[in-house]
Amino acid sequence: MQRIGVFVCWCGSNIAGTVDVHAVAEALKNESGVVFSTDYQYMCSQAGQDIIKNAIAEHKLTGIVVCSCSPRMHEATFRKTAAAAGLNPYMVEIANIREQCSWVHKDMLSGTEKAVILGRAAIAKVHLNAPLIPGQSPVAKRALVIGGGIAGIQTALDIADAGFPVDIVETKPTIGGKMAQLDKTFPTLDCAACILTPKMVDAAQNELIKIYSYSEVSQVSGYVGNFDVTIKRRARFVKEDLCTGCGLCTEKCPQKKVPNEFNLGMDTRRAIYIPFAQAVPKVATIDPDYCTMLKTGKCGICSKVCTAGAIDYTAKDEFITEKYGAIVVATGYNPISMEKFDEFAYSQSKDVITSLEFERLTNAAGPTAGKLLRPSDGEHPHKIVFVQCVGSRCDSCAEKGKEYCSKICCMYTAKHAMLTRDKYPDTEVYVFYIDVRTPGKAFDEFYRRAVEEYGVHYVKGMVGKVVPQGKKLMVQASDLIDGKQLHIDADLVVLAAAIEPDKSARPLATMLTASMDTNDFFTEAHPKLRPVESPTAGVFLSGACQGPKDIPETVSQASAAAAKVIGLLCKDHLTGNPCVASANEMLCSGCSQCANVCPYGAITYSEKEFRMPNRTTLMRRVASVNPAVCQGCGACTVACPSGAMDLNGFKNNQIMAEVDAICRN
Amino acid sequence: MQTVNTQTLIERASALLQDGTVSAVLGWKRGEFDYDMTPAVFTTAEELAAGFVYNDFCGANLSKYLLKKTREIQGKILVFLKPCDTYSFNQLLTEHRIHRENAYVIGVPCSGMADIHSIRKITGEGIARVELTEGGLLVHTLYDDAPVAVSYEDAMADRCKTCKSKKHVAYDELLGEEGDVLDSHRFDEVAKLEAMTPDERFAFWQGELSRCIRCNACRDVCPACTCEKCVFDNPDSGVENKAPGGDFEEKMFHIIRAFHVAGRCTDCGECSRVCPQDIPLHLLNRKFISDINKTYGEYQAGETADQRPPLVNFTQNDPEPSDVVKGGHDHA
Amino acid sequence: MSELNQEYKPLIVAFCCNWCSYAGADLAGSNRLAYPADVKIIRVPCSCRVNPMFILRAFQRGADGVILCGCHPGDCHYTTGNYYTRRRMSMLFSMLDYLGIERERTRVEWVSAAEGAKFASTMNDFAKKVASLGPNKRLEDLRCKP
Amino acid sequence: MLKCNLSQLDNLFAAVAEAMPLYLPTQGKNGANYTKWQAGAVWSNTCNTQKGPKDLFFPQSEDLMAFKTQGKTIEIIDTRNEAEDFAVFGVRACDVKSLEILDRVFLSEPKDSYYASRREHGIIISLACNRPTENCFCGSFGIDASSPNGDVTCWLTEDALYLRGNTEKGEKFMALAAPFVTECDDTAAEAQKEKIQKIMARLPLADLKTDAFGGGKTEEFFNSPQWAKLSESCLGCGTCTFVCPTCQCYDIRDYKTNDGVVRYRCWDSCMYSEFTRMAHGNNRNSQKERFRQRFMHKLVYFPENNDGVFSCVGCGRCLAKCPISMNIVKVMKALEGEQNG
Repeated sequence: MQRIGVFVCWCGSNIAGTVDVHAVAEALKNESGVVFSTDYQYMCSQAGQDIIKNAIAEHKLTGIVVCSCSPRMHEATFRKTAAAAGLNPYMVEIANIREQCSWVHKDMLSGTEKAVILGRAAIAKVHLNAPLIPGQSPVAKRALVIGGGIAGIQTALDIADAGFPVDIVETKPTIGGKMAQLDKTFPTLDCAACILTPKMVDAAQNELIKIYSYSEVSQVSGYVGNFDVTIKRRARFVKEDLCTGCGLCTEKCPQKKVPNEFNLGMDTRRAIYIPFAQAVPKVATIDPDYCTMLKTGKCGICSKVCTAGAIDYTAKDEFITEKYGAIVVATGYNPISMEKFDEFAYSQSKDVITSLEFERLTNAAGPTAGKLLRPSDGEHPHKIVFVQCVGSRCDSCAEKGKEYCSKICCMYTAKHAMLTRDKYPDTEVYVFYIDVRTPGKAFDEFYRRAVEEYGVHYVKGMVGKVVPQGKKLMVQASDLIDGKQLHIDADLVVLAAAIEPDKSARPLATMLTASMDTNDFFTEAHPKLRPVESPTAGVFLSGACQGPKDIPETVSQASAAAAKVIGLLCKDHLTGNPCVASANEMLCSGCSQCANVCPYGAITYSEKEFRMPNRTTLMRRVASVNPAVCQGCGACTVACPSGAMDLNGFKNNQIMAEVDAICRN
Repeated sequence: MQTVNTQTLIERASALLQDGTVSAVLGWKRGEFDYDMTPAVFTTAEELAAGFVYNDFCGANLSKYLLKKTREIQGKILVFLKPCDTYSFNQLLTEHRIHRENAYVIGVPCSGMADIHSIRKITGEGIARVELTEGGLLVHTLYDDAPVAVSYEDAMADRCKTCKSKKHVAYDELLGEEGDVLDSHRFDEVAKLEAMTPDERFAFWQGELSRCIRCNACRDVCPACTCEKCVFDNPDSGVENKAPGGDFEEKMFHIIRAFHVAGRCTDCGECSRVCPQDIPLHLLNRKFISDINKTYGEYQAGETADQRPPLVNFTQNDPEPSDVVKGGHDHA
Repeated sequence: MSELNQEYKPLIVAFCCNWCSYAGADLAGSNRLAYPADVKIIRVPCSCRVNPMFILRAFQRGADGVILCGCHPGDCHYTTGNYYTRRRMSMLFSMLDYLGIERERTRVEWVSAAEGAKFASTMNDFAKKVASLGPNKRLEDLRCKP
Repeated sequence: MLKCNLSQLDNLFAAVAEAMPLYLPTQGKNGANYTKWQAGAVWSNTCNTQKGPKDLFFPQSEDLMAFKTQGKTIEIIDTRNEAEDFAVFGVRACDVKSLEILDRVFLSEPKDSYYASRREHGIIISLACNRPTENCFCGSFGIDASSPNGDVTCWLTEDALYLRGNTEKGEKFMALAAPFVTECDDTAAEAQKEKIQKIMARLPLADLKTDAFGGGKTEEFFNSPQWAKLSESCLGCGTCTFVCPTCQCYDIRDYKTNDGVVRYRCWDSCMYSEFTRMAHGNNRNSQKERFRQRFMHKLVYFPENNDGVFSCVGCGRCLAKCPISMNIVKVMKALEGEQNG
């Protein structure tokens, strides 16, 4: 018979406030099997855990029930406590009487009554718990970073620094991501390329880091420590090992009219191109959509010109499969498309641009070689209007824009405004904002300097409409502080567009079985306590794929993710999750309904010999579960009609015992 | 009247026995009267000649016996399967319950099986003899001097009236010509029930299921119910029970049994044939089949031997439960 | 207030999947969003772990309503778990309706870890509907009545 | 002998139903079954009931006792309620004999009090069988269908019902029936008897003999090769045992309710694999052994322990209901054939 200890936590007043914890402890004392029941202010505290340890020793408990907060919070804590006291950690059950009882029921009486019922259900379950020993699985000592922006590069460098091999998979022909497109970076205004390219070069030169550029992840299987990832290397038509990056082919290529996505289409490039001078790998790439040789078979100038003989028109997409212990998602962000925001005439006038386009205009390697000129007529703008929160902080029922604040726009607009005023003192700069949010280190001082020293006109108010009139852009806006309408004839309007996760994030999440929120940002395991881990074991989050963030935060999160990966890869084997399915061979009829529903392919079949009545034997096909691959979802237990397949920790009779305990009057 | 007579089957079976292709024959054996055939295994031509019969009273679906026979008997076993039985055979193959190489399947055409209860309703009790003639059945009863003529149509079991297919979907050899899949309106009864109000439906099923005596005949005859040990027989399953206790137990038993075979039931109608209390159990399975067809597209269990049953399958955009159960939130 | 729902409080069993709806329930808790105390939550690893036997067992033991919560299709932590739940429960609920059991006693609701408010409002709504149906007479087991 | 015109029969039933619950066969969806009489119920006298009267004396599931658990305390509750008088009308000769066979089992020491209280309060009104079916073979077991025992015996002719009280319980029923009956002689009843005996002789199974069976025949039949052949297609379902009026095996089980445990007994079937599962396992773990146990019990073991009385009454229900039409008649013929074949 089980000897069960019940420990009711006050959680300060969180539980004790609306649940009579003494009454609960008393009521659960005379449940069958309970030999010890007490309550304490903070069960999760050191003192609380000592009470548990002493009770286990003193009363020789075989199972404990802690009525406290959600098991998602402290199940691990109390399992460690039990293990420390010599009790198998899986003989612990948690009754959630805080988030699902005291916090949601005001009335003391019904709250206490429900707490007792939830306690009873936990006791009923612990009666049928069996001590479980987690299985062990090997760890592949190699990490995969998906995304080659600053987040991916920083993570890869930190992991390689710890001595583990890392592969970076980047969809574009070069790593560098969005940061490579920026001019200066706040708050110190040092040039993006100057701080980024050294890291890109370090990544390229580090022999532990392998960069798969112009590639994407096509298939992921396996589980933490043992991911099998298939990488699709898109055909580049240029042999990476031979190309010296001299760029000769990019000058000779006759196809000149290709929109240059690096400059967001504001200028053009050739069919064979190197995105920007400091590209890593510094290798040309042929764009199959525009290259006449690939489309019609007539041209081939680049291969004639190439001294290194690196051009290969017959290249095909390649698939590589590699084994990884950990995967870091660093897919970054994109500004949202502006076509739904036509009140700012983005599609009607070339002089209404997004902030990223403004970055390219002011960037020395940009389309205008760093001179701030109007894209329409190349004139120097004398009056610029910056519009904040375009598509951010929108009302949830508006069908356009995002509900969240994109976080980085206030700072980069202050940067743009300050740099413009500094370089072109004759240009007037207006910034229309709802709130200016510059909470970082030295951020607010940066913003006040833009206002006080550089005379940027910050106007608290919304821009209603932008109407192109001749060469001018009539900006109609309101000034909430002075309470009046403003009409400004601007030469250039810059929209601080909201940012959203990269389009490749959603299919990747499905492949990784990682969950996402409604805005397609990766959901973190816990917003405050585990921000760089995905709930899916072995998958980590680095950078803006988890939520809008600036470069300082991205880099710190990238290093945090790397730390987590290193923590994982330095283990020789991983203790698996013991709550996995297991097949009872005596009941199994080998009908393979379970294998049909297993998302991880953890179930295999074999013919086994069974003793039958009257000393005869019979070969029967029975299922067996690979505990390392099974994640314990339980789909197979319902597909199995005879109940042969059961799930440790959530057995059929355990869940039924909980139902019975709950319905007991 | 069956288009193929007993003699043809006996000759074919004896020939295969003699030339050693098969070591045993699974068929139907004559009983005390003219309508009580028993499935039996014959090993010699003499036994076949003495007892084998194939006529309008061979409703039993033999495919489930192959579970044991293909494991125990050395060599091949010949089995005669009617069109609806071949669907069960395929479903058992899908679930690896039969060693295909040990079974030699001969497809026999079937023009619908007679049901002794229907005959009794017409002629009354005391059926001494039943003659199968071209025109129909001649029933000699104890209490009428002249034999009562009953047409094959009236005597036919209602599962055969709504027969889903005369096509054999699995066989090594076929006697007689091949039939084809019929568009039987076998879901009319289900539609009639669905049209009732919930109270009427509840009353109907309460009346039917409360007569259940938990004899397990429906489960033990069903070719889709082949667990080594059924949850209702396994004391640790938590739902094990032998007795009709109040009215919930029978609902639980029949809902769970129908759910376990949902998507795997080939609608062979054996459960209703064998129920001693004449509960229309096939209406439960047909409800699942009609729902699956409506919601996830036409599916016939056992059509081929490698299909993936619908309830262990999915598509990204299946309808939500509240849409499937119309009205979801309104109270009919 | 008729005597029926003044003294009669429905018993509702909620099966919540550990990764989304249980977390949603916790979020409803941390946001202090009240819902009736008659709702009792059982944690399961995934909504696909809930066997129709558990649902019938709850009704047998005296529950008046059973609700099954899981991740939004496509968000399942185990990728395909809730797809099977969706099919199984569609068929089971349709069969229960076929047997004349009131439709509103059973429900499936997709609640993500971020939807605390939706969890609380769903529970309030479900409890109200089940209370309006009155005690479960059609799926009760007389031996389990007090 | 008393006579009651058919027109008066409903009033007779109403009068009896006034005094005590009256059960009689009424036509259901699948043939006749014993149901409690209420106004407007139509008595179905064509054929035998689908299930015997056993249910009224030994119900399929019956609470023996209950325990209420409160925390760690247990309280025992006796759920027995003494049966009051009730009448069962229209019982055929085979079913009357089946109750006598059940009496041997339940009323011998130690007496089964649950069965005994019902048996004492139950008044059996038997009816001579006008239309036996082709499955009937009660004659083979020495049962005279034309004059069944029971507390009151009745014969039904075209115009009237003839009643004869046999026991003082029967007299209680006759007293209730008094206003609707008139005295008469036996001639009509005797005529009906001959008619029945003539029909019984014509039944297809009339010539089935049982002298090959009875006590002491265990060695002879136990190892007969016929058992394998006979049992090869048996499904192991419980239909034959649950429709049989003389099957008396039951299982005692505990059902955990919301606030305690109900201990009940329910019919069990020797055909089930779980039947008599003991600590060491099950001594009959193949269907052949279970099949043999059933028919050896009916034809050999029971007569051996009950001075030659067979445990089968030839009612023919297992012939009608077996899903694969395997039954005791085929078994007897197969074993008999082997003995002198």
